[in-house]
Amino acid sequence: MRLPCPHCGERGNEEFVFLGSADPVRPADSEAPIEDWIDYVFLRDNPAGANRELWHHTYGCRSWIVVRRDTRTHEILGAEPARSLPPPASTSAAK
Amino acid sequence: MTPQTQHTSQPFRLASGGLIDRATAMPFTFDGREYYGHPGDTLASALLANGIHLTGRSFKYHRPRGILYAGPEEPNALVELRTGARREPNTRATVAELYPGLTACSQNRWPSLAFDVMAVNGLAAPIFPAGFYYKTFMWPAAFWEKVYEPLIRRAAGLGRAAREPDPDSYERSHLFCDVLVIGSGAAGLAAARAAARSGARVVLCEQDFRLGGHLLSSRDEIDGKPALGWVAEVEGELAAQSKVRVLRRTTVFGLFDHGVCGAVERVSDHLDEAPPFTVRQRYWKIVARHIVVATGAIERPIVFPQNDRPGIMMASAVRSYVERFAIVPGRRAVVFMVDDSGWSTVEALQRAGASVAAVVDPREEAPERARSIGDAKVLCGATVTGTRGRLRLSGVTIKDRQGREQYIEADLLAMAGGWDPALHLTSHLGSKPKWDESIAAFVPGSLPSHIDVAGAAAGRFGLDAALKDGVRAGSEAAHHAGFASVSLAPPAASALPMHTRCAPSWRAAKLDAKSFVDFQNDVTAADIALAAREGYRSVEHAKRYTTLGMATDQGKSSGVNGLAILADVTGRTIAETGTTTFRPPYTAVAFGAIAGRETGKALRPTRLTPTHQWAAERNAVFVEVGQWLRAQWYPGPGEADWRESVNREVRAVRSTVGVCDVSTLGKIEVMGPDAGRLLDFVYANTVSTLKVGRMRYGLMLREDGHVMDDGTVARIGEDRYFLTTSTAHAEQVLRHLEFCHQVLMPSLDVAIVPVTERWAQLAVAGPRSRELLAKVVDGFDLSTAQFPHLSVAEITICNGIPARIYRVSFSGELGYEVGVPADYGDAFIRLLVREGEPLGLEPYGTEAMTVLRVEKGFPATGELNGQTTARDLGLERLLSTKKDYIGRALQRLPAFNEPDRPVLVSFAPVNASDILRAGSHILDLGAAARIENDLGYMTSAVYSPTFGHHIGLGFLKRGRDRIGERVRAYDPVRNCDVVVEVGPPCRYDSDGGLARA
Amino acid sequence: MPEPMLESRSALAGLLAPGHYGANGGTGVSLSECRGRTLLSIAARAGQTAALSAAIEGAFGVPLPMQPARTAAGSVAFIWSGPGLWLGIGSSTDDLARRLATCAPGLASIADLTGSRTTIRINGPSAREGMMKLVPIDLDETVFSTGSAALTVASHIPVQLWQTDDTPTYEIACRRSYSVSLWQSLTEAFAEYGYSVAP
Amino acid sequence: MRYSLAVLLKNALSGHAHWSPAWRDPEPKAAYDTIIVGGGGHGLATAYYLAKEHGITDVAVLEKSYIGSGNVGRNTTIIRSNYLLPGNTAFYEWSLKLWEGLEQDLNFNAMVSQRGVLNLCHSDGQRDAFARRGNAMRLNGVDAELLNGEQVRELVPLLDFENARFPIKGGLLQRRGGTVRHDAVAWGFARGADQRGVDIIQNCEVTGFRIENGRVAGVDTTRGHIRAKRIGVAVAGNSSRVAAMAGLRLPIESHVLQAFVSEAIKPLIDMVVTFGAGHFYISQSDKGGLVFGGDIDGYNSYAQRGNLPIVEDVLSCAVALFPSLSRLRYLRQWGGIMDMSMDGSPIIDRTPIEGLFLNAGWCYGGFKATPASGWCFAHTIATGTSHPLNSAYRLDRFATGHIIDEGGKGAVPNLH
Ligand SMILES: Cc1cc2nc3c(=O)[nH]c(=O)nc-3n(C[C@H](O)[C@H](O)[C@H](O)COP(=O)(O)OP(=O)(O)OC[C@H]3O[C@@H](n4cnc5c(N)ncnc54)[C@H](O)[C@@H]3O)c2cc1C
Ligand SMILES: NC(=O)c1ccc[n+]([C@@H]2O[C@H](COP(=O)([O-])OP(=O)(O)OC[C@H]3O[C@@H](n4cnc5c(N)ncnc54)[C@H](O)[C@@H]3O)[C@@H](O)[C@H]2O)c1
Ligand SMILES: Cc1cc2nc3c(=O)[nH]c(=O)nc-3n(C[C@H](O)[C@H](O)[C@H](O)COP(=O)(O)O)c2cc1C
Ligand SMILES: [Zn+2]
Repeated sequence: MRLPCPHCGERGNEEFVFLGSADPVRPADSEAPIEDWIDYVFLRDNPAGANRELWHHTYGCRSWIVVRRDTRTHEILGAEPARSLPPPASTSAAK
Repeated sequence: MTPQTQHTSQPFRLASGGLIDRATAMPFTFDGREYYGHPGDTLASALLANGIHLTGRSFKYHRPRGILYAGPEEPNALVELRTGARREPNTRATVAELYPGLTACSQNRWPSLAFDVMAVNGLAAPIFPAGFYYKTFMWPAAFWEKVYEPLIRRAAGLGRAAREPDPDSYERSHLFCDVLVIGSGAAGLAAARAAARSGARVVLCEQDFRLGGHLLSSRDEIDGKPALGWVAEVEGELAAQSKVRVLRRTTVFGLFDHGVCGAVERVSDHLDEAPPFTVRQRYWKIVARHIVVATGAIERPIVFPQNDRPGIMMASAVRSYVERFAIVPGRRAVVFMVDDSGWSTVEALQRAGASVAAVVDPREEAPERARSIGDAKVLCGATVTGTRGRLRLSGVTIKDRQGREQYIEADLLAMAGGWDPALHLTSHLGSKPKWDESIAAFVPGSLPSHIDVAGAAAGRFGLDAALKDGVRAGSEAAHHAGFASVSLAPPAASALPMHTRCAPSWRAAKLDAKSFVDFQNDVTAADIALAAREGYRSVEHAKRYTTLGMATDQGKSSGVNGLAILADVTGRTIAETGTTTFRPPYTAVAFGAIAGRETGKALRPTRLTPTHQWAAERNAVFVEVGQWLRAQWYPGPGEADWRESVNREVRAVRSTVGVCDVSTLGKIEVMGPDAGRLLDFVYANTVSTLKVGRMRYGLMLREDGHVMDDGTVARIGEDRYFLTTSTAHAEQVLRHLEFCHQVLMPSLDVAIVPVTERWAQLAVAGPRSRELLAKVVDGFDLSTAQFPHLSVAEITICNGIPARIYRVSFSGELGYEVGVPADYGDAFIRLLVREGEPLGLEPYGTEAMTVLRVEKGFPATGELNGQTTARDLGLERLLSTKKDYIGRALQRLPAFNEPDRPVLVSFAPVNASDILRAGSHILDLGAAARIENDLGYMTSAVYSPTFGHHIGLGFLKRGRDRIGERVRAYDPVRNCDVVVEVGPPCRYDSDGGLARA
Repeated sequence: MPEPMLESRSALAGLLAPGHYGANGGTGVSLSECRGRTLLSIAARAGQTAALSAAIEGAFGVPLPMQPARTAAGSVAFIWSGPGLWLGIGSSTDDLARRLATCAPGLASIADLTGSRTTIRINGPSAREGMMKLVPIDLDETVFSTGSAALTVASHIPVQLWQTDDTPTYEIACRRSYSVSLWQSLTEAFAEYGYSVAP
Repeated sequence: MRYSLAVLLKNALSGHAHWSPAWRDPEPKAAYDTIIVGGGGHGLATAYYLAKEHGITDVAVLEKSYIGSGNVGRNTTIIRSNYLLPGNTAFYEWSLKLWEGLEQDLNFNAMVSQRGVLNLCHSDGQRDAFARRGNAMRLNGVDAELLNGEQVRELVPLLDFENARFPIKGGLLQRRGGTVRHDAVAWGFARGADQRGVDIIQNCEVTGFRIENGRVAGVDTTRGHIRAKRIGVAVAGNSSRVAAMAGLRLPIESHVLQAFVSEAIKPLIDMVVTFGAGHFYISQSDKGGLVFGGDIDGYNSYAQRGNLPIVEDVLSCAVALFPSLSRLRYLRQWGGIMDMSMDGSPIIDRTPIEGLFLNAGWCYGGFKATPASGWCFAHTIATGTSHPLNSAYRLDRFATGHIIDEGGKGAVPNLH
């Protein structure tokens, strides 16, 4: 499997570590309703089809990237650096 | 005749022709007898040259079997090649290249190939139909494992594996190309040439040792010249181009996602032994932008009664043995065909001087070509109903159009059952083949855009079609890869156009329980019918119930016949029935080839610390810690065992001074104006309040609330922090920090730089550590007043070498860690030891380090096992209530706050001579050893020279309320059961005064 | 005060015996270790990448590479090491750390990495072919040429490599603790072509 | 038709012309008391035990493809009960007990082979962790032996003791562990259930649930609508997809796990051996093939196939552990879709929707669970409550924090 690192170019998946879905958004702070937290930490859509997922280019530039990939065919639909994405809600709270 | 000439004579070798080098005779042995062949031979062709057809026994009934094919699809002729540590079971004689001195043995027979007692299985065949084992061997219950199963296991299996380590070496390499062409037949060569001419980077892989595919065994002409001349011309053109790479003896065994292909090159298999510095096989990992599959087609056997005797061969194989290897595989042949390519075999046999006793064709009329076939009897509308001959075919029974049977003596029966495109690779990414009624075969289904199929592999049989299709596919692939296509007229072929009135190979005769479909696994037409009768009607069920297509040849020859018979008996069409799934590898791949050099000691890299050389000189015993090698202890003179060494090391730290290399700890520098903010978020305790020059213990949680890792955080400068992690979690923590920064808080102005390897980090611990260090620092005041516990400073040592010094103690004693640039680590430890020895210094290893920290009750890997919480560890005071941090929210869950959770305590044996062992469970005294009474477990246990007995750490339910009580440390797997007293985690200097002094 | 200076020791000390090894009389490539270099991690502060590159160009005459590549002026080189991150290389006399600190105050976070990496130079006609056994990236000259750089993996070892001339010559750097394993992988890969070890 | 040697011999005389189908191929009825979605090992076992233990026979098993097409038909067949945590050990031990009597119970030889499962350890810490596990097993009344290096060498002499990167320090042996013929498990349970009246309906994919007033009323399938009062879902790798049809999100990700088989050879490796310093395990099948595997590929996938990095890793480990395997060839590789849960442990429970039950989250260890899973799931469906054996496998354990994380890996499914 080849993954397009936005920084390093296309590389074999042996260079990457997979984390999971990029969709869950960390609740704004630790006092948010516990259900939101359970959801964030444990529940996943796990779609059969396009999936937004977090990969880390561990043996390359060490960037976290968000790859869109079809989980039925493994077709790559796109990739972008995680840090360039609009910040999730929690960042403002942490600031 | 001298023995010499008797041996070298090859009675079935033709006097001329073929792609062999008659000038050189190569001796080889089969089943202990010596024979001769020539360069250019395979083991199979050399055996045939010597008149040997019988080469193996089938899996289940141990029926005598001969050479069926001339390529890798061979199901029968499997041998044990080579001997000793190089023994390779199940090697197809049809692909093993002959080399001088080759040794091969038949397999799965006892005592000999000609007389195999297990052949009684064949007599019992009626009670061993498909799936019989599911229905029996159940009584008495205990007998299955004691009696039946061992018998079955001994009978099963084919060859014997070597029992010694493989002496050969293997390697991996990588290739990137615009166009990968798989197969070098007419289609592949045309495709490679077309792609290369457009300027693309081309790789051409051919499993055979010669390029040419079917052309090697044909008399076709291309552009008015013999086809082999055209092959040579293309070969030359490709060789001349630097952007083209031709890999012979290289099988592409699998297609994987996004153009990644696996291929194995048999670099030295054609030699007795690999030459120096040369591998036996090389695994190529090829990344191709476009792939042209030009793998040709495989001829399909005909299913008829007793179709499995030695001497029965595929018609195309006969052609190949005649034309390419110059062998006449029989003197008197019958050709049974349902497909016109069989006529070429008739011609080839006649050219080779064999008599063709009969041509049998169930179709009603013969083509034009049959007229010029000489004296062969052509029987249209006829079929073969049986054969005779125990170890070699002796004759064939034929039923003609009128239903009359006749018996014809013959030592060779060639069968032409039609062609199946070798589309296996095209299925590896999930595409289903589709049935094409017009050619009565499966062709590739819809494919991803970067894969194309050309020639016979696409069901475009015939040389003309292959050449045209190859040119098309090659230029299109180059075009897709971004190269301008050059117009290239396809070469013109002389070969007879193929006509397509192929008749079904599975309906050419009346089938029975000796009509073999899968030769290796002994699956017959009757087995398939039985499977269907019993409800295993899905093609996948029938495969699994009968084992059809599951042998080493993966059904390359049997697949279509099998499912077609299934379709017939279940009243479905072949398209409705479908195929089973082709999976990698295309042909079986040696484990060693893929393992390459990454095995044995090189399975994983070995990481060495900066003081490794010094420790090795000091005879340190090393231990694997992840990929690291660390000094575990340093044996001293006269010490009887490791425990004595460790005790000495521990005592030194407690009484004088010790030094230990702790460079393996993960070290990370976090810099920038927002560094404190990031660290407050990843640590459970607060970091940003640290003053410059100070450090503290830090605890990291996972978002699910459990402890991830612990370590220290030092503030080196206003915007600069230095973190340590445990050795085991260094990479995980770094990635986690990067996650928190890049994904959760991308707007923070922070840089995270791993600096583990920048520093040789030495722990100097013990009451005299200050005294020792004073000798090496460049005028730095180490007094507690100036440099109290948990301080850090950037200093120089030894006249100007930059260093960092941390006042931190993992032993409980007055202690420091000093980091020097890694290249100085070796000299630095030598210096410390030299200067320290007069003070009583001992270097200490990981074992002593564990003793010291267990005495102090500090948690490490055993306690930070991913299942424990801050509260379990007694570290709840570190959980900040003033900020959000990773893992905080879930602390609220009920399970985290249950009073019954086991918490960290220490244990000491009541009888001081008792040994404690980590992994013991804790029970109340007198409680039965049952899981309901389980109170916890011991995570670390050491002998403490400080206390003179063992001590342990572990988790105990309500442990804090039970200090001073006695419980059992129960360890049945090591036959131990010890009464222990519960204590607080820290047993040594519990107020920490020593470290602060 | 004890001995004033400590001696620095390469992680490969004792392994690099000059000579010819492997097939063909050892002429395929030559291997040597690049010693005595100052290594710095240079991380641009948020939003300061362009300013940092300009400052560096002013001080050293070459900008920072903005993609996986290497820029060099004399013995000073900058190698892309990730977004906003570079490896600065200088000889021990280049005084790289101080010059950087003065030319780019507030623009970068700098960490000294000297000694943390072992760098091996591979030079010769078989260098490319042999390197392809080690790294899973495309080193074809049309894709990877003088000035190119990459972070990747060789036999489970994280490595950084760059090409310095068209011979070709590569330099491959690994973290110090991996040095011996990387050296073994290299020598096994190149034995087929023969290699010489230069001091 | 009962299977026995006598019946086999009798049929041999008539050329095997009179065997009847192992299970019928009925048309789906309009309604059933209970529907089981998923004709894998767990679904078929559930139907079997519903009929056998609870007398509930108005049951249909709906399978989208052929029965056994999922993980039960593509796993590496290891059974064992060497678990550490409460909630797991007793459950898996019950499963092993059921395996031990399965052939007689089903009248189908699934070739349960208790050849032993040996987990190797390569460090003191790992040995201690094995001791903790072995002791927990013993406290549960399960057999466990901790071996030292010498004992391992005697048991499995082909292991590399001379040149190992990670020297073998010992192992945890469960002699009652072993292997079972995978396909036969699906077929045996199917036949047993069918004989008790269960309808096994293949090529029938569930495409939706009918839910009325918070209660299930039936399913939509590719073969039409079928009503049912109770529905049990046991679809392994497809759990999230099917649960989504009922509006549920699960603590599960689907991952691909590959497996491999070598060419058949004469007996070589006598028990199941697992590597402790990398991901690799191996056993030899009755046919002679070495069946082996390693880690999951590590990314979400619904394709039953994987990629080369795992192939490389698995074969490197194979040769490292058994250097004499180097020249053997592997024959086939395939993949299965694992329902990787967030704590690595399964779920057998009711759902918030009344009448809808869930059996999922088996990761790569659910084959050995097949009988107990079916047994407990049948109990849960029949009685509406968990049996004590599956009482820890609650769907809401993530919300209470009572996770069952054997490996201590946290909520990252691909690490379990
Ligand atoms: C390579 C591999 C190796 C393994 N090794 C082991 C091992 O050694 N030991 C062990 O204990 N476990 C092992 N496992 C795990 C084990 O195989 C599984 O956990 C277990 O088989 C899952 O339960 P099951 O048999 O019910 O699943 P499956 O057989 O997958 O059954 C689920 C069924 O549901 C069907 N289905 C899905 N969606 C629908 C729908 N919408 N409608 C109708 N039907 C549907 C599927 O087609 C499938 O047949 C392994 C798994 C794999 C893939
Ligand atoms: N009825 C007939 O007479 C008949 C039928 C089919 C084909 N043919 C002849 O076959 C030829 C068709 O040409 P073609 O080029 O399509 O096929 P081909 O069979 O000539 O060539 C295919 C080549 O691919 C190689 N190959 C197969 N799988 C491979 C793999 N996985 N890795 C590496 N190499 C692999 C084979 O060794 C072979 O050399 C023509 O000459 C045609 O006349 C004749
Ligand atoms: C334990 C086990 C043993 C197997 N042995 C063989 C074998 O000897 N030959 C073979 O071709 N396939 C064998 N297979 C693999 C199956 O052919 C098949 O690939 C697997 O069940 C997955 O199905 P699929 O490939 O049709 O998707 C085996 C599978 C398992 C689970
Ligand atoms: Zn990258």
